[in-house]
Amino acid sequence: MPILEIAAKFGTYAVMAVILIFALGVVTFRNLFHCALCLAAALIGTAVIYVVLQAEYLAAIQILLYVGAVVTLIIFAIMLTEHLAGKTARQNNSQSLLAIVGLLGFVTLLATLILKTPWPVTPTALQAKNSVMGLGKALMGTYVFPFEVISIILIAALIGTVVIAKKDAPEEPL
Amino acid sequence: MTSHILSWIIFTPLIGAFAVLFVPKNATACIKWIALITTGIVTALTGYALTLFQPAQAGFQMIERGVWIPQFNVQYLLGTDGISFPMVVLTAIISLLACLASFGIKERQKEYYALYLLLETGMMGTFLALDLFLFYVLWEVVLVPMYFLIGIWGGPRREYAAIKFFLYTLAGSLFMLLGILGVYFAATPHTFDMTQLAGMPRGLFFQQIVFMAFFLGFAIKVPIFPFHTWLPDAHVEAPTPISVILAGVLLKMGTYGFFRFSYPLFPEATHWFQPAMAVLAIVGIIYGGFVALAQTDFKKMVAYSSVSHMGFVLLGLAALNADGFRGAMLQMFTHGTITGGLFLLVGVLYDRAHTRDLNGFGGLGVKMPAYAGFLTFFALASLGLPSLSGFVSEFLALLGSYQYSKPVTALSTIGIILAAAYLLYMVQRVLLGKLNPKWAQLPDINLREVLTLVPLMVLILGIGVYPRIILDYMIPTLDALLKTIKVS
Amino acid sequence: MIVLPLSHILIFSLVLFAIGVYGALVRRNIIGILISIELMLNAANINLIAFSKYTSLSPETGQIFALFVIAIAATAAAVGLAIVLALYRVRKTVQADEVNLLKW
Amino acid sequence: MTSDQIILVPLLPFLAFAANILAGRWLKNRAAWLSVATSSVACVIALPICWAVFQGAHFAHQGTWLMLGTVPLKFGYLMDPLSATLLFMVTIVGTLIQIYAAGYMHGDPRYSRFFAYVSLFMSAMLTLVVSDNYLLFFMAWEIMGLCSYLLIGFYFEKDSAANASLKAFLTTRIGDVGFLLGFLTLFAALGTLNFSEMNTLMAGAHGSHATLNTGLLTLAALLIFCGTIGKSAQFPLHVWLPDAMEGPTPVSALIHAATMVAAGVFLVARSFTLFMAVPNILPIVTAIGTITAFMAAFIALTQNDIKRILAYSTISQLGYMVTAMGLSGLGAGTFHLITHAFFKALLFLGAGSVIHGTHVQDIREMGGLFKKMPHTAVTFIIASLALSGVPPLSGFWSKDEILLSAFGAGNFLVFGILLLTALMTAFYMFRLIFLTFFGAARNAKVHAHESPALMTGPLWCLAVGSIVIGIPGSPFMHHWFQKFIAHMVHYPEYEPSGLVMACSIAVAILGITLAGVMYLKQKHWAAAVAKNFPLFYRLSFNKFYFDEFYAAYVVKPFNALGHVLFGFDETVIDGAVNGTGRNTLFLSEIKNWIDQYIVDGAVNFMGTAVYFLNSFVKRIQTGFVQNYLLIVFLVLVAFLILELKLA
Repeated sequence: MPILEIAAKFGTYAVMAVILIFALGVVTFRNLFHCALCLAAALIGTAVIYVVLQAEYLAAIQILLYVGAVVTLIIFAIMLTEHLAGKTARQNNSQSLLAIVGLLGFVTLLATLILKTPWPVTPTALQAKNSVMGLGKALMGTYVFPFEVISIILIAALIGTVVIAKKDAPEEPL
Repeated sequence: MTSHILSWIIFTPLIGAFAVLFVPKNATACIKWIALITTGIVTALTGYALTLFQPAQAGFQMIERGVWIPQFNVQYLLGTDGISFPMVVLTAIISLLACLASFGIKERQKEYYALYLLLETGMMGTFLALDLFLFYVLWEVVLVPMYFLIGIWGGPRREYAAIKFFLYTLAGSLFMLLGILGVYFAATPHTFDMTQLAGMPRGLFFQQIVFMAFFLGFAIKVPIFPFHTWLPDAHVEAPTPISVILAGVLLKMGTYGFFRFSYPLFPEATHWFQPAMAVLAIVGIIYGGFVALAQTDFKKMVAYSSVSHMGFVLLGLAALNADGFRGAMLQMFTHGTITGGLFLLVGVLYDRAHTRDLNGFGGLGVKMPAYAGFLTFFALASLGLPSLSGFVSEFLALLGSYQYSKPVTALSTIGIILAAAYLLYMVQRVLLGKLNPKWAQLPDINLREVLTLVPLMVLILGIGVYPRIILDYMIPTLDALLKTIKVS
Repeated sequence: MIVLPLSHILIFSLVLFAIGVYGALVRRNIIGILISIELMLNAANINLIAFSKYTSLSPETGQIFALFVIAIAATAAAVGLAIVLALYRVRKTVQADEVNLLKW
Repeated sequence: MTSDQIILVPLLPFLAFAANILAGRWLKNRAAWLSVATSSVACVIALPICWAVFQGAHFAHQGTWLMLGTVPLKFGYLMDPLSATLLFMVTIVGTLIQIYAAGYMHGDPRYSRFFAYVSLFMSAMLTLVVSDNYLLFFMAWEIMGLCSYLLIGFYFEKDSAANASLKAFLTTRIGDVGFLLGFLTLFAALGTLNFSEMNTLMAGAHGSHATLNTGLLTLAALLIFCGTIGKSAQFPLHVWLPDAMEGPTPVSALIHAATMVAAGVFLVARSFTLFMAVPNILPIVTAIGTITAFMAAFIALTQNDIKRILAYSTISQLGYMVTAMGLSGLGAGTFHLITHAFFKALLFLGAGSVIHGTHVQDIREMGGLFKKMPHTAVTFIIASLALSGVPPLSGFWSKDEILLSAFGAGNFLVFGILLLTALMTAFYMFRLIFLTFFGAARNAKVHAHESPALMTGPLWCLAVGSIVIGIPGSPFMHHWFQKFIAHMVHYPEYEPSGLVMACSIAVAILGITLAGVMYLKQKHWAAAVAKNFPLFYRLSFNKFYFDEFYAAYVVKPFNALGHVLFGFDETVIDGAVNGTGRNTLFLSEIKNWIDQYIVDGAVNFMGTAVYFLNSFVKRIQTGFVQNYLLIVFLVLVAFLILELKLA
C-alpha cells in the first residue's frame, strides 16, 4: 500500500473527526452565530467526504447550496432575531440527559448492526467512474418526473415563504 | 374533434366555468366576455355539428361511447337525432342570447357566470345523453345551478321560489330514478343503453307502472297541470336571463323526455295513457289561458302562457300521429324562442321601471316605439299569428289531434282565443292608452337588448314563413318513432 | 481512489446523525433545531452516496437522491425560517419551549 | 306572358312594408309614395293578368310548403274568374285609397308607420285573393286581422281606440278559430286544402253523395262560415265593426268597407262548391245574412256619428252579399261585393274629407256643407245614390241581382225583408246627406273647407267607378259578369224580372223622399217618430244592446273564470304543495326532538365518558414539540430493540 494512499486514508478519517467535532459544536455552542459557523465548517467537511466518494458534482452543489445559501439564510434569520440570540441564555432544555441516554443506545445498536451486516459491496462498482454527464442523463431521463415535482415544490415553497414571512398587510376582503 | 363534437358541445361550457373561476372577481368585464365567448363557441360548435348532421337519417348519429362504470354497465354514451338535435340548437342559441342578456346583472358576477355555464353543460348533456344513468345525472346537474341562480339572484321571494322549484323537480326526478332502475333491472342483460333498451319487449303492467314513474318526472318539468305551480313562482322570482333559460330550455326537457324515453320504451303504455294525456293537454291549455288572463304581473302572465303553450306540445304528443308529433316538436322549438323573447322583453321593461304591474303601465308605445314593436311582434308570435312560427306548430298540433279526437281539438282552440285575449290585453295595458306620466322618462330599448331579440325574431319569422327549414331535420326521426310505437 | 470500508463511513454518518438528533431534541432555539436538522439530512446524504457508490451498478442513483434531498432541505430551511420569522413577529420569541399552544 | 309575375303583386307591397317599418324614420313623407308606388306597380302587373283571365285564361302554380303526414301541403296561386275579379278591385281601390291617405294623414307623427301597416295589409289581402288553398288563405286572413288591429288602434293614446282594436281582434278571432277548425275538418274529410282539388272532388261527387262524408262536410262548411261571420261582421259577431271606426278614415274605407270585410264573402264564394254540395247549410247562410242586413240598417237609422252610420251600412250591405250567397247567387253576391267596394270606399273617403274639413264627426253639428265642399258633396251624393240603388248607378244593378235571387228562389220572406232594408238604406243615407250637406250650418264653430286635390282626385276616380262598374253586370252587357263567374261553378240563374226592378226603384225613391221630407221640410217628424215608437227607437239607438249583452255575459264571466282558476291555483294546488312542505317540516321537528334527546343523549354520554378518561391521559400533551420528538425517538429505539431481539 503506497504511503500516499495511507496518508489519504488517514486524512479522510481526520476530516471525519473534524466534521464530528464541528457537529458537536453546532449542538453545544451557546451563541447561535457560532453554531451556524460550525455548521458551515461541518458542511464543507462533508463536501470533502463527497469528493472522497467520487461525487465531485455533489460536493460542488453541497458547497454552493448549503454553505452558500442555506447557511447564509440561517445567519440572516439569526441576525433578524438577534437580540435574543445575543443573550447567551440557557440553550438546552431539560431533556438533554434523557436524549443522550437514548441516543447512546441508538448509536450502539445501529453501530453493532452496521458492523455485523455483510454489506454486498461490489468491487466493480467501486471501480466504475461516474461522470457528471451520466448524472445529468439520469436526471433528465429516468428521474425526470421527480425532478419536475421537485421544481414545483421549490416554487411552491418560494411562494409559501413569501406569503408566510411578509408583514401582514391590513386585512383586505378577498 | 369531429368524432367528439358532442362531448365538446357539452364540456366547453364547463371549461368556460373553470376559466371564470380563475379570474379575479373584480374583473367583471373579463368574466362576462369569457362567458359570452364560451357560449358563442358552443353555438359555433353546434353550427358545425349541424353541417355534420344527416337530416335524412332516422337513427342516432355522432354516437360517442365510452365505459364509465363497468360494474353496473353504465356507459358514457352520447348521440343525437332529429328529436334531440333541434333542442341542442335551441339550447345553444338561447344560452348565448341569455348570456348577453345577463350583462345587466350587477352582483356576484363571477359566481353567476360560473353557475350559468355549468347550467349549460347540464342542459346540453340532458339532450345528448343516451345512457339512462348519464341522462339522470345530467338532468340533476341542471337542477343545482338553477337552484342557486334563482335563490341568489332572484327577486324578493327568491328563497321560497328556489326551494319550491328544487323540491318539486327533485320529487319528480326521484320517481324517474325509480323508473330508470326498474327499466335497468328488467332488461337482460342489465343495461342503461337507450340504443339497446328501445327494442326490448316489456310486459304491459310493468310498462304502465314505469311509464307513470317517468311521467311524474317529466310532467313536473313540462309542467303539466296540476304540477305547474312551481313555474309561476320560479319565473317571477328568477332574474330575466334565467327565466329565459327556464322557459326556453328547461321546460322542453320534460317533453323531450316523453319523446326520447317514455314513448320508445313503453309503446303499449303510451297507447294506454293517450286519453289521459290528451285531457291533461286541454286542461293545461285552457287552464293556463284563463289564469294568464287574470294576471296583473307581467312575468306571471307570460309564465302561465307557457303552461298553456306547453299544453299544445302535449296535445301533439297525445295525438300519436305524424302531424301531432311534428307539431309538438316544432312547438317545443318555437315556444322556446317566442317565450324566451317575451321574458327578455319583460326584463327590459323591469330593468327600467322596476315594476311588473301591468295595470301600472300604459301608453309606453309613445315613449318606446322600438320596444313597442318588439313586444307586439313577440305577442303576435305567441298568439299564433300565421307566418310566424307559433302558428305552424299549433296548426300541426291541432291537425294531429284532430285526427285523434275532434272534441279535444275543438276545446283546445279555446286556448287560441284566450291566447289572443291575454296577450293583446297585455299589449294594451302596457303600450296603448294614455301615457302614465310616471314613465315619461323611460329610455327606449338599447342595442344590446336588441341584439338579444333579433336572432329570435329571425328564427320565428323564418320558421313561420318556411317551416321546412327545421321540420326536415325532425321528420325522419319522428316517423321512425311513430313506427316503433304503432308496430308494437 | 481512497477505499474505506463501507461500515466506517456508515458509522461516521450514524454518529453525525445522532449528533443532529441530539441537537433537534435539546436546543431551545428553533433556529438551532433547524440547524440540527440540516446536520441530520447531511448524514443521510452521506449514506445515500456511500451505498450507491459501494453496492450499486448505477452510482448516479444515490447522487440524484442526495440532490433531491439537498433541494428539499433548502426548501425546508427556507420555509422553516419563514415560519420562525412569522412566529417571532407574533410571539416575540424563538424559543421552542415558550410556544406551547399544543398543550391540553 | 308568364303568370308567375303574379307573385310580385303581393310581394311588392310587402317590400314597402319592410322598408317603411325598418327605415320609416328616414323615409318620413316619402313613406306614402313608397306604398303608393308599390301598390300602383302591383296594379299595373295585375291588370293584364286579370284581363287575360277575363278573356278566359286560367293560371295556377304551386310549391311544397310543408309535409302533412306523408301528403305534401302545397302553396301556390290560383287565378280564376273569382280571384281575377277581386284582384282587379283590390288593386284599384287600394291604390286610390292610399293616394287619398297620403293627403289625409299628412302631418301625422306616425306617418310612415301608417303606410307600413297599410302596405302589409295590401300584401296580405292580395295574397288572400290569389291564394290557392285554405291554409295560405287563412294565413293572409289572419295577417289582415292583425293589420286591422294595428290600424284601428293607430291612435292608441285614446283608450277608446285601444279598446276597439282589442275588441275587433278578439271578436274576429272567435270566427277565425271556427274557420281553422273548419278547414281542419275539411282536410279530414277530403285530404286536401286546395281550392281546385276541392272543386274537382265536389264536382265529381255531385249527385252521388255516398262517396263523401256529408256530415263531416256540413260541419266543415258551417265552421268555415264562422270565419265569414267574424270577418264580415255578420250577426252575432258584428259588434266590432262600428267600433273599428276609431281607426283613421282611409283605413275604414280600405279595410273596413272595401276589402277585408268583403274577404268573408269571398271565403264563401271560394268555398261555394262545398256550400252547394252539402244540404242545410245555405238556409243558415241566408238567415244570418238577412238578419244582419236588416238589423244593421235598422240601427243605422238613428246613429249620429257619420262614420258609424257608414259602418252599419257596411254591415248591412255585407249581409246582403251573404244573403245572396245563401240564395246560391254566387254571381250576384260577388257583383255586389265589387260595386259595394267602390261606392262604400267612396262614401268613407267622402266622410273622411268631411271630417278633415270640419274636425267633427257628429252629423248634428254639420249642415250646409254643400257650398263649402262641393267636390266632396257631389261625389258623396253619387255614392249614396249608388248605395240606395238608383239606376243606372252600379249599386242598382247588383242589388237588383240579389233581390232577383231571392225572388227567383221563391223566398218571398227574404225578398220582403231585403226590400224593407233597401228602403231603410235609402232613408238613412239621405238622412245623412240632408243633415250634412244641406240645410243651415248648425254649429258656428265649424269652419269647413274643401280638401286638397290629393284627396278629391281619388274621390272623383271612385265616383266614376261607382257609376260605371255596374255596367258589366247589367243587361247592357247581357249580364256578362254573372256568366263569367258562372264559368267556375254552376248555380241557378234567373231571368231578369221587371217587377223586381220596379220594386227596387220604388223603395229607393220612397226612402230618399221620406228622408227629404223628414229632414228638410218637416223637421219635427223625426222626434215625433222617436217618441211614438220608443221601443224601436231605443233598440235602434242602442244597437240592440249587443255590446252590453256581451260585456255582461261573455267578457265578465271569462275574466271571472280566470280569477277563479287563479285562486284555485294559489289556494288549492299551492296549498297542497305548501301543506306537504309544512307537514314534512312538522314531522322533521318530531324527529328533531328524538334526535336531540335520545340519539344525541347517547352520543353525549359517550362524549362525557371519554372526556372523563382523557383528563388523565392528556397530561402527556405538554405542548412542547421537542417532548413529542423525544418520545417518538425513544419509541423508535424501543421498537428497534424489540425488532432486533425478535430477529
